[in-house]
Amino acid sequence: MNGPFIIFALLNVGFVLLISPLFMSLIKKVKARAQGRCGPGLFQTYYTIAKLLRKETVYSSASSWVMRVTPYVCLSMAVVAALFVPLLYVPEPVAGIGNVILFLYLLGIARFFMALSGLDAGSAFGGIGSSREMSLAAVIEPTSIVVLAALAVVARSLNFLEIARDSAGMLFPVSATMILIGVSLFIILIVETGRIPVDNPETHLELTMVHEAMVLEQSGRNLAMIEYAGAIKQTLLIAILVLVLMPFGLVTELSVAGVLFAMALFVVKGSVISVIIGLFESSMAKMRLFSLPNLFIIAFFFSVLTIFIEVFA
Amino acid sequence: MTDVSFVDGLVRFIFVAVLITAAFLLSTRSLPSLLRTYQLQSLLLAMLAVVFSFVEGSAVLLWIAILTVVSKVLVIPYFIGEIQERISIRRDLEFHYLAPASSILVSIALIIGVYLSLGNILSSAYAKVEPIFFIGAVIGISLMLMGMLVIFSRTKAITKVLGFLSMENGVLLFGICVTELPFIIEVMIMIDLIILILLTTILTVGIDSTIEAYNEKVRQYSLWTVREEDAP
Amino acid sequence: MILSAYPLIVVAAIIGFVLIPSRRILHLLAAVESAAFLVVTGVLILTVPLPATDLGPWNGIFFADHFGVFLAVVSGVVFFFASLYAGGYTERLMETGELNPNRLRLFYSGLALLQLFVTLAFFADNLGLFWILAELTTVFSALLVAILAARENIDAALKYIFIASVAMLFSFAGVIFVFEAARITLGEGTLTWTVLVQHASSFPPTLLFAAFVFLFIGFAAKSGVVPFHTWLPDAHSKAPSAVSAILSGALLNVGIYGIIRAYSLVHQTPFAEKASLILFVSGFLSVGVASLAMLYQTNLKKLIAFSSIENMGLILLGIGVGSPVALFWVVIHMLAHSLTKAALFLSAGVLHRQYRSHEPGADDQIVDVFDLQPTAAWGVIVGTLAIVGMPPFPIFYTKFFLLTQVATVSPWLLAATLVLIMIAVAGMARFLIREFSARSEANVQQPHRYIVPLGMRLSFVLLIVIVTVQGLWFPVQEIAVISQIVAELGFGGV
Amino acid sequence: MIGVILYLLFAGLFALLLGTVLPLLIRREDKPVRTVSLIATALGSAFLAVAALPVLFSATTVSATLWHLLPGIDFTVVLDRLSSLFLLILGVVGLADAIYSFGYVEHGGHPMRRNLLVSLMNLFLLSMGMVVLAGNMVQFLVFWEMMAVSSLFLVLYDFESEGIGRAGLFYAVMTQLSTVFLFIGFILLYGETGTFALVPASPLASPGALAAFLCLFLGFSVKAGVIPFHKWLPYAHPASPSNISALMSGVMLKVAVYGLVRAVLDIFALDFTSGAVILLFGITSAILGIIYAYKETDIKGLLAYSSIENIGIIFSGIGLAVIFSDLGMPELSTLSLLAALFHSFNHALFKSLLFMTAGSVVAATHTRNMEEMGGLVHRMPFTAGLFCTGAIAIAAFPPLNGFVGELMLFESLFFGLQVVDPLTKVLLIFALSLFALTGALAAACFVKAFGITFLAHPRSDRAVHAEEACRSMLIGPAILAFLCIATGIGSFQIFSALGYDLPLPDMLVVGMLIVVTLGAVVLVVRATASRETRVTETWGCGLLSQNGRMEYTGTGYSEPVVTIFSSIYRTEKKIDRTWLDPDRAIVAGTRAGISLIKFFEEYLYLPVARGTLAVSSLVQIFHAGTLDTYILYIFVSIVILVLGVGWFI
Repeated sequence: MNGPFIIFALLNVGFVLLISPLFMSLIKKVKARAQGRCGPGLFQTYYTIAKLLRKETVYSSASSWVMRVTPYVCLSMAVVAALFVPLLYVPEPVAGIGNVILFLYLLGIARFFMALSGLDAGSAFGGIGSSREMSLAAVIEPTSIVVLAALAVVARSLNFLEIARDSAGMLFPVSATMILIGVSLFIILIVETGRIPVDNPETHLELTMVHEAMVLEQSGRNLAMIEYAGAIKQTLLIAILVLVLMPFGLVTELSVAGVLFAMALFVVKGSVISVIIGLFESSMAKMRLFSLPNLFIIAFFFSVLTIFIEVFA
Repeated sequence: MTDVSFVDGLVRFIFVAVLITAAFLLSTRSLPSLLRTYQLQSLLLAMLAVVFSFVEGSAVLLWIAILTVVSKVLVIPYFIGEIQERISIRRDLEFHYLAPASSILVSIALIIGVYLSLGNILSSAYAKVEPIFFIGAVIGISLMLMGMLVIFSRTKAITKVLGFLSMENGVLLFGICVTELPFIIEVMIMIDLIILILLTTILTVGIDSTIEAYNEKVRQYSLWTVREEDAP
Repeated sequence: MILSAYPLIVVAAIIGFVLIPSRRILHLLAAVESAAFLVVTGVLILTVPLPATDLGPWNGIFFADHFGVFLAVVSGVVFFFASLYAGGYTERLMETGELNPNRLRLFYSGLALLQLFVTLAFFADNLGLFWILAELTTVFSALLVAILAARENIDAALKYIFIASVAMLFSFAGVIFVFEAARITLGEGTLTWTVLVQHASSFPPTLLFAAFVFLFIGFAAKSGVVPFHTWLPDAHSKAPSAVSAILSGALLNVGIYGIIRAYSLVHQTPFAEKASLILFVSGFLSVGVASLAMLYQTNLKKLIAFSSIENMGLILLGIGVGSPVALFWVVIHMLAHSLTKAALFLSAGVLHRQYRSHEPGADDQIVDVFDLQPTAAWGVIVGTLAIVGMPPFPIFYTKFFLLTQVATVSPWLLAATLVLIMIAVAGMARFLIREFSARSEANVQQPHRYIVPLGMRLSFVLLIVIVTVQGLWFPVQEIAVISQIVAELGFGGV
Repeated sequence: MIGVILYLLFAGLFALLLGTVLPLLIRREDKPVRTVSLIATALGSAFLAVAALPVLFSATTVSATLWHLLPGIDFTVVLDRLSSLFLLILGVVGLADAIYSFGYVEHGGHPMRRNLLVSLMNLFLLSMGMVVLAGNMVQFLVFWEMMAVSSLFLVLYDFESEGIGRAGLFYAVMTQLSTVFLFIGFILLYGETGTFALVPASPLASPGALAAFLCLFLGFSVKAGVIPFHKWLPYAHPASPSNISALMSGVMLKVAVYGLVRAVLDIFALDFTSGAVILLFGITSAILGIIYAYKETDIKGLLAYSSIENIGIIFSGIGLAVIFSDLGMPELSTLSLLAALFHSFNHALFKSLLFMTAGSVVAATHTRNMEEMGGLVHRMPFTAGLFCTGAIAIAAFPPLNGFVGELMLFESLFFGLQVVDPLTKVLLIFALSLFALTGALAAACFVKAFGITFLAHPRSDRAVHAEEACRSMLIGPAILAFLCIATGIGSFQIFSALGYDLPLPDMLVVGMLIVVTLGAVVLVVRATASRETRVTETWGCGLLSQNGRMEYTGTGYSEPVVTIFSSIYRTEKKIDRTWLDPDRAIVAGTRAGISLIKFFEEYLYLPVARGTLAVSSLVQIFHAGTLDTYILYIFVSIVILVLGVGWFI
């Protein structure tokens, strides 16, 4: 645990915490515009979280400690995961932090507890949500892992920090095959954040709900934490995409100007991807649950292809 | 002391006659005549023993002949005849697996097979093996196999016993042809008698009757019962 | 000289059986008589240096070598425990009216004679004498099977005696062949083992091989080897359990003893391989047929009987290999099988007494076995484990090492045998699990508990203890004796 | 040092022996007998574990002769690094299980039978220990069989209940199948090496050695429950008492793994193909195991299938080790092998933990059906917590030990992808994606296991009246739960201490980070958010009250996955409609049913069983003849013999 790393930790986590709700709102805005609506303001998510934090928390009488613990776990896992993806400054990796698989599994813990809390209240909605969420997560998992494997093969490292250090300063992706990986990563992003065509974050219709059904029983500060955790997760996934496709702007040497520049640059890059997500969502209809595996297969196919191309090229 | 060719002819005649009696056992339906056939077969064996005893001057063979006559020609047939009387079965009409005609064909094939097989076995040591041993082995083993044919192709228990006895005659014939084997054969005959008695009692009275009747019959023969008053 | 003690004991015992009025003393006498046999054998071991051909006036007719004495001890133990067991068992038979009390004396006399003939058979130096004694064992054991006078018993005894004697007649032809073979080489025919073994290598091989084949037919029938085994399941399962134990534990050894002796002759000729082939085929068939038959078995004693066939098959495979190590383990297997199988039959007998089905031909209905007969149930379970070759019982080792030897002949034979043994285990497990877990129906009254007399219980428990100890401990002396046996048979040193 | 280790080993084995013999000799029905015996179990296991530790860390070899059986064949203890790991597994799980059993064995069953349970448990542990310590084939097989027998009796403990007999028979046959393969394998090996000692087979590539290896592999696979030889596992594990299920799954399967690893490392020099075979068997088991586990509603059945999955993962690790060493990548080979071994250790810990806690639940509710549980988190809070720890560990979430094992495997696969050989690459990608699927399904599966069993309203009266397990039944699993966390967090340090420098994240740091973050989050939320809370009924769309019948069921939970993988499950959907009118316009009623075809049972096990039974019935006919028939057989045989002898002489 050396000095630069502690600075990195504080900087990265602070920046992620700060900026995450912004992208959430941005996507909503883009979608609203695409539908011809005005849409909420860019700071709406901040307001919502603040509002929820002030509200009283309602627990089901059937629920147990699982319900009470889950929000904390979700948020802290998201925060810890934020250490794994550099947004601004890349230090030397320490103690294996930045490991891609560990990152994936940290997000997994959050999902695990969330699914449990969905079952905890004894509501049928929660059950349906947990069941679907876990099933979808299971089906997408091979894709995610193979994408990461492709990434690791291309970048010759298993650590986001190392990958970032290698590519930092480059204008374009390290290799053209990164674009293929980007496509797969984008699909994973859509799935992991529960967006159309996989899930619709705006609906509360029991036939289509996945994620929302699972957190239906959450309220007040707990809901706030879960929402916040969701926003952080989304930002982190966007950051990975940025890392792969647009690596320029990351600094490897610590300087105030460099970091400020990187911040501004990341906001821009993140916004670009958020806009793409918003437009993508607007142009799609939600798919049937059981036709989703086909979508995942596409991503899987891309990643496998990447590995082969990279090796034989 | 007698003409060699005459003895040789006599021996051959006996062998053939023995085989004919065996074939008879395979096909005859009437029980009394089966019994008589067996008597005849045993008598032929006794004759064979006598012939050999004269040729070789061996007294033991003579003893065997006497023992054979006493046991196989007189005692056993008498005993079986008695049982036949009691269970009043006169005929054995059914056949298992083989009809009489085909069983005779089978036995001819058997004799040829055994002949070839033993010929093959003994050919390497042929110079040292006496021809009489070879013929004795062929006829003896064929007779045993024909006895087995009788056992499994005839249904009545008495006939089976006769088949077994005929097999026994096969061994005896084989034994007689090996001239130096007397002591064992004597004892063997004694054992066979014991087996036979046991066999026939169990067989003839046991198999076709109920247990009560069986016990009754056993008591009648007073074979196993020691003291009647012990019964509860 | 000492051998004459055996017939003397038997004569004295039979006089006692006929004269003594008290049944209690009768039972005791039977046990004492069989114990006396063991004592005599013990004295023989201590006083006569083995191998001994000059046993007094019995020279050339009787002899004592390690193998014979060893098997005499084994069968003596089996007979002793069976006699100990027979007291309680026959009482129960008479109680239920299955055994006519008049025949008790006949039963014990038959038993004594059977023991005499079995024991003497192992001491016979003369092949013909051995044949006769073997025939006599058939007669008396058939008598003991038929003594219950039930229809099935008569049927079983009939099959037994017919099949065994028919096959034994062929053995006699084999004896004649041996005689002729000896006559050709030595100028004078002889049937004395000791002489035969010495000169077997110079006998005409084809004649000796033919002799082996014929001898094998009869002894195979005596030891219940496929395809001459068909009498065995019936006879062993229908006989009174004390007799079943003897049939399986002592009598099968007579046949195997004959086969080993015959094989040790042909082993010295170039035809050893062909003889082995015959042994392999019939041994493998025995294992296979028995195992497959066990799979469907619904009758405990029949199941155990089939297991004997399986074990005989295994022994034949071992003999067929013909190496000293294989023979070494064959001998131990004979010992282990005898004791285990006796224990198994004796404990199964208790269950049979408890649950005997009174409908002819029906199998016993075993219910609540751990409530009613826990000791016997555990006896059967442990016995089964021992017989299928689970450690720490000796058959595990014999099985393993025999199979190790079989593998030197053909790995496929090894694999096939093992699969068949597995089927046998499955059959036994299937039977035990199904029958022993049965509970009596709630509205049906539980059968009365049959109080097992101490002698009966003691006999199978002690046998199991002996078997277990054997599995855990192979004394140096035992190993030396068995190595000596193998050497004396002419197979070379282990 | 070596002397101390030996003394500990002897003391441990002797204690277990004592624990076996004591309840058999003292025929008393009261509790002290069992208590003494279980203390012996606990002490014995602890001694063994303590003896194993120094050997594991110092990599020495300790050996001694116990019992001189036959000339040239001794019973020995040979404790080297590999066996010490498995001895450690045995010791740790045995200790925890013994403590658990103090409470558990007093549930149900006749006192004498409980004595037997305790005794056989000791024997089971003893024989497993001796297998691991075996220095030659004979000893290995002896104790292997004793292990099989004692476990068979333990499976049959509750033999009067329905289905137990079937389970026992299944187990008996399969365990014999395993022994058959081992017998063939070892005997062939003996033919190759000419000694019963476990020494390298030479020449290495001979067909005999290959056959020996294949047989040994199959034997260990059957015992480990690798698909398609797995079918006994979901029968035997639920049937046996839970403390025994824990041992069977936690230790016995590992003994099979030990055998395989020993064969792979010390005896055979394997090539790529063998490695690929092991890997393929492993992957198949892993994925199919978890897919089958997913649909189970029997809680112990679910755990049993999950064991198949984990064994699959372990086998894959071994297979990868062989592949990498053949490809000349010793570091990756070590990494994969360590992954397999570490996962063996981990699986022993958490699967025993799960079986024990599941056993507490079953003992409290008297049912194994998860659909009749629910709400137990309120009634059995500690048990729930322990089960949850186990679930997190087995679902491989950091920083618990399950994660580290899987991470190592993933890493070796990731790095392995650098190889150029296309076939290898395809294999590795295939393995990688299936592992990912397996891991994620495992997580989903244990959400179901924990959620349906412990959370929400009770689903039946049985669950309503459940009570918390007694103290010993909590302490036992708690030890394991603690170890799951400790070995997970300390994994990096443990491997360093063992002398391996692996590219692993330092879980201690990660764990600390998690704790710190959690603390910070709690503090911040406490400081900023409203603390008002209200407890009220679950919102049910306006229903007046909600009960257990309205909850999401376990079957419902697994439905999406069952549908997605319907081709693997071989589900059959059947819809029957009846109509009121002849024109079929008004539906009177509909019945819909989904049935799962038990694929392996239907297409593999039953045909074999039927075939054998058919042959058996043929043989039966052979024996159902009369005297005539029998004499005919003999006649034919004799004729064949007599003529054959003449012909072939």
